[in-house]
Amino acid sequence: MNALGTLLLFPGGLALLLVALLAEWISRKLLARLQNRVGPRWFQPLADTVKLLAKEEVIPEGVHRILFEFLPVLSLAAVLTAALAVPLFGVVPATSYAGDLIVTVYLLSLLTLCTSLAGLITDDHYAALGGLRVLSQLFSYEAPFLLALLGPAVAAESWQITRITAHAGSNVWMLFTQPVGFVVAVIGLMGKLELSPFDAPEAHTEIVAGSLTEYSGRGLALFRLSRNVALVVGLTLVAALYLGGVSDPLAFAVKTLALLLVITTVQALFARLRIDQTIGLWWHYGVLLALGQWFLILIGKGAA
Amino acid sequence: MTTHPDSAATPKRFTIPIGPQHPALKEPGFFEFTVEGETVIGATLRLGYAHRGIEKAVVSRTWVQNLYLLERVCGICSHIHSLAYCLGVEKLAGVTPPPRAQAIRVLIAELERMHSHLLWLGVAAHDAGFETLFMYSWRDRETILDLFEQISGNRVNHSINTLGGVKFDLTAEQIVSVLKAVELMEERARYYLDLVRNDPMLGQRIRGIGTMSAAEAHRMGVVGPTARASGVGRDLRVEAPYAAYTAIPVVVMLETDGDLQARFIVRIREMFESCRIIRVLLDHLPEGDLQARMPRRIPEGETIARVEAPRGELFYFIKSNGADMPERIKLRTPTLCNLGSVLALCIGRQLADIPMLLIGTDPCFSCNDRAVVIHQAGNREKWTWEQFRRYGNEALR
Amino acid sequence: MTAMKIEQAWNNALAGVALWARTNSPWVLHFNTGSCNGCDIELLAALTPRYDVERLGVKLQASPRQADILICTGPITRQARDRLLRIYEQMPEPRFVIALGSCALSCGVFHDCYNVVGPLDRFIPVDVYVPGCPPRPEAIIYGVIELLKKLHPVDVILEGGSA
Amino acid sequence: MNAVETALQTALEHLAPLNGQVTTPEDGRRDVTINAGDLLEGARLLLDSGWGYLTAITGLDHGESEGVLEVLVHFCAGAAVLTLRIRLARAGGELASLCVLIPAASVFEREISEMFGVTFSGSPDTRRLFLPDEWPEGVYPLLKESPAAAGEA
Repeated sequence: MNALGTLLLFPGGLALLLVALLAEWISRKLLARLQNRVGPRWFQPLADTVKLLAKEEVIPEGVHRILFEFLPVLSLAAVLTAALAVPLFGVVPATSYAGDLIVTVYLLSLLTLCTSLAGLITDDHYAALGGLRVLSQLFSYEAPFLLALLGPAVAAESWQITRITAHAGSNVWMLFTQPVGFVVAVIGLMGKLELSPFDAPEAHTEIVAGSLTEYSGRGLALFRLSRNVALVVGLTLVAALYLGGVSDPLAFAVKTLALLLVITTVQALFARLRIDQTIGLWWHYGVLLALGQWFLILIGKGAA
Repeated sequence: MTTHPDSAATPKRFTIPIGPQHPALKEPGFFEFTVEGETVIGATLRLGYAHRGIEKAVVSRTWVQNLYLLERVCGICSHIHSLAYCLGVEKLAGVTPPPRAQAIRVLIAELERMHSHLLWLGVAAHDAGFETLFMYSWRDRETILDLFEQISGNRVNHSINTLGGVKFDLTAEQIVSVLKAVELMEERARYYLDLVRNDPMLGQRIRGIGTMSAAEAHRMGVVGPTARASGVGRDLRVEAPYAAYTAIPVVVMLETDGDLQARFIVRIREMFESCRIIRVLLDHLPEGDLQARMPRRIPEGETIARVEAPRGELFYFIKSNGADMPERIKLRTPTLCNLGSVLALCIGRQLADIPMLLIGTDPCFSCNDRAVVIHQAGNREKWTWEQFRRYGNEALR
Repeated sequence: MTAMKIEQAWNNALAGVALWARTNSPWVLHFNTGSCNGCDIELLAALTPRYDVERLGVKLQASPRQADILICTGPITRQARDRLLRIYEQMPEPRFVIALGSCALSCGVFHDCYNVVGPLDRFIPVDVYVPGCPPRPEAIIYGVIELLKKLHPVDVILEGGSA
Repeated sequence: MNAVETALQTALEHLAPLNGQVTTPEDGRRDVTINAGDLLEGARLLLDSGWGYLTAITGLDHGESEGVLEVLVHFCAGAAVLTLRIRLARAGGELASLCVLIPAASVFEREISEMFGVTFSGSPDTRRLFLPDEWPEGVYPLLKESPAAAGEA
């Protein structure tokens, strides 16, 4: 598989984008069904994206033009490169090097940084407030989410995703040995993707459309695409680490779908938390749980 | 969502503009506070976005034409507006509508109260970000809209009332479908009551917010469920019964802790009460015709009609000079009264309490997040809602 | 010659895809210019489970930047007029306007009130008029579909009126 | 209905010192016509004794012929409605604001001042409540002679 093929076609670019759109459709459809509604048609996310690409892009004056146009591209690029180290579709990941787990998680955070920066550079005060909220939420869930992902890494004694998945595949699922870590990881993923209990940064009724208020046309399409890709990458990462590795496409499909159903159901169940409540929730409980989980692993490691 | 122009004339201003539209709020508007150090010394309201000048238009229409105009003051409680108007004009003309008409009027009023409470429950949940509850409550509300359509042919603005009685009769199978719908409503209301009381996430957003004590509520003249949630038992169906309420005793639903959660609970418990009233009403629905004869020209005189709208006491003052057009109709909607008094409640309170109080009344205040705080000393600070809320939190902790 | 023809065919294909996308994901922004809330609650009812416009791709957006269709309810009051124009300007091309309810069409019952300054089409070009006081959710959905049909080039419509 | 009558009696006793002229437009209602200066005093008498609450303030224009503008301040306690009627000149009417006693009254007063041109002295906020910002000064829509249609103003 030559490098360009993996990068552009199969596990990398096009396939991932299509799966990302499919993931958005599945979550929107399930959310609608849970709310007793019919929900969108299967090609809805594709139609949304193409329509946005075909729309006029309005650039408000007084905004740094190059940065305004570059941020969506940067966020999509960051997320696509994060996908390289992750075992998508059960195939061996394109690149695998020591410490790629840390790089992947921080590339996903680059997306959040771009979103908040997008909010801050536009002079619209709702966007500025949305950017502020995205940042304050980033600092709250980042630490526990990283700790929860590093739990299995410590168990497998390596930072390399392939080695962790190999270890996870061989013995009992991390879900059972580190249940607390799994819960923190799933909730951290919801925090990262700003899904329902944590969607204060884009609360329609409070701050118009959060940091993406001023974006239209291409920029908005790229931001939405990068968020969908982050969803797929995040799901695969958590599935690979906690649900006993992702060895073949069938296992990949089943496990990520299961996780997606869990996340969407939680999304439909809860009201939105105020931004200070989300921060409080993370710093009071999230960090303690993650540290407690780490402590248990270290003792376990020490004893073994 | 524009800023209110800060003219130099009144430097002391702190403007929170709220969104252009909110179904529960009759008129979108601005809230302006004057601040002295930490305590609020002045709080005012600026409406006008939906002001159409109805009180002037009323004067150039005949008594019957006004019926259609006054039904469209507010799309959610159109029946109660036309009911208040009809009661006033009938009192002026000295005509009493037949008992069957009065019973049907109360039936539609109670159905409208339920549909309005379900609507408010959905919109409040939508503001708190709880989409599923918004979808569920509005889906249940459709059963009541079906009833309206069955009885009067129109889901909203179902103009049942006419001067001297009602236009549509209640057939036997309509009564059966009303009773069936009431069963469903009671079961759904039980579900929502349990949800509002015990849901942890929703509780985070509504428990202990915007608390108003009974004394404050009474002094401020707050009306409707907002007052009843603070223990002030002000309900016109009990104090000044009109139409068929004289025959049916209404139990006033009271809560005492006066916070946002209490307002949710009061409104949902009032749905149980409405169901009970409808059942009692339909058990012995009086026979007889539907309309009494009304003179074209209403004799000279003035009257006050007060009815219990879903949001509180609706006040109509009607004056006629014997012509076939009214000389003056003044209407004061409950939301105006509630808004005025809750704002007045902010005076003397700490600046940090305002977000809790404003969100407590639950119209869509947090729609816009910009605030300009101008202190007494005249220096101007531009605060975002977030800084303001964080300021509020630190002060409260 | 052929380069020109290929380029022309390519443009047609692109336009076709854009048209397909535009008809399948019409995002809506709702603005109340002084309405009595009757039309607003019927529009919101169209979002809820019984009518659910999301199956047509309609999504209620909060920011004018992200909306294709502006649905206005209510007679234009003086205070709401300049905000209406500003919101209309903020919307990117291609944008459409639906006047909802008889108030937006002709000021309805409030036609001679002093604070009402006229129907919607006096201020912004209107594509579809949905009459009714208030129009039923089915009527609102029918209005949106009529607007989407209007997007197609004329020859499609002339074929004996597509379904 | 005697509960209503007793309530109205007690209210009239409270207002006795103002010796306003009492009329009964309909059962369950009493009107006390007082002069402009006594409004604040009358409201204080009622509220200090805990009689009901202020429910609305109505403006009533009797037309150019009579040259009288009447302001009705309605207090309610249960089914009983007591109205303080004040007759003012059509132009430049002056009243003491009730906001000292009832802060919530500012909303009612602002409506009367912008619709009828009555100035409430001592009111914390005299800016417009309903009329748009660009509405010309001095034009009071609810007066009889001002035009109904939107064209002129």
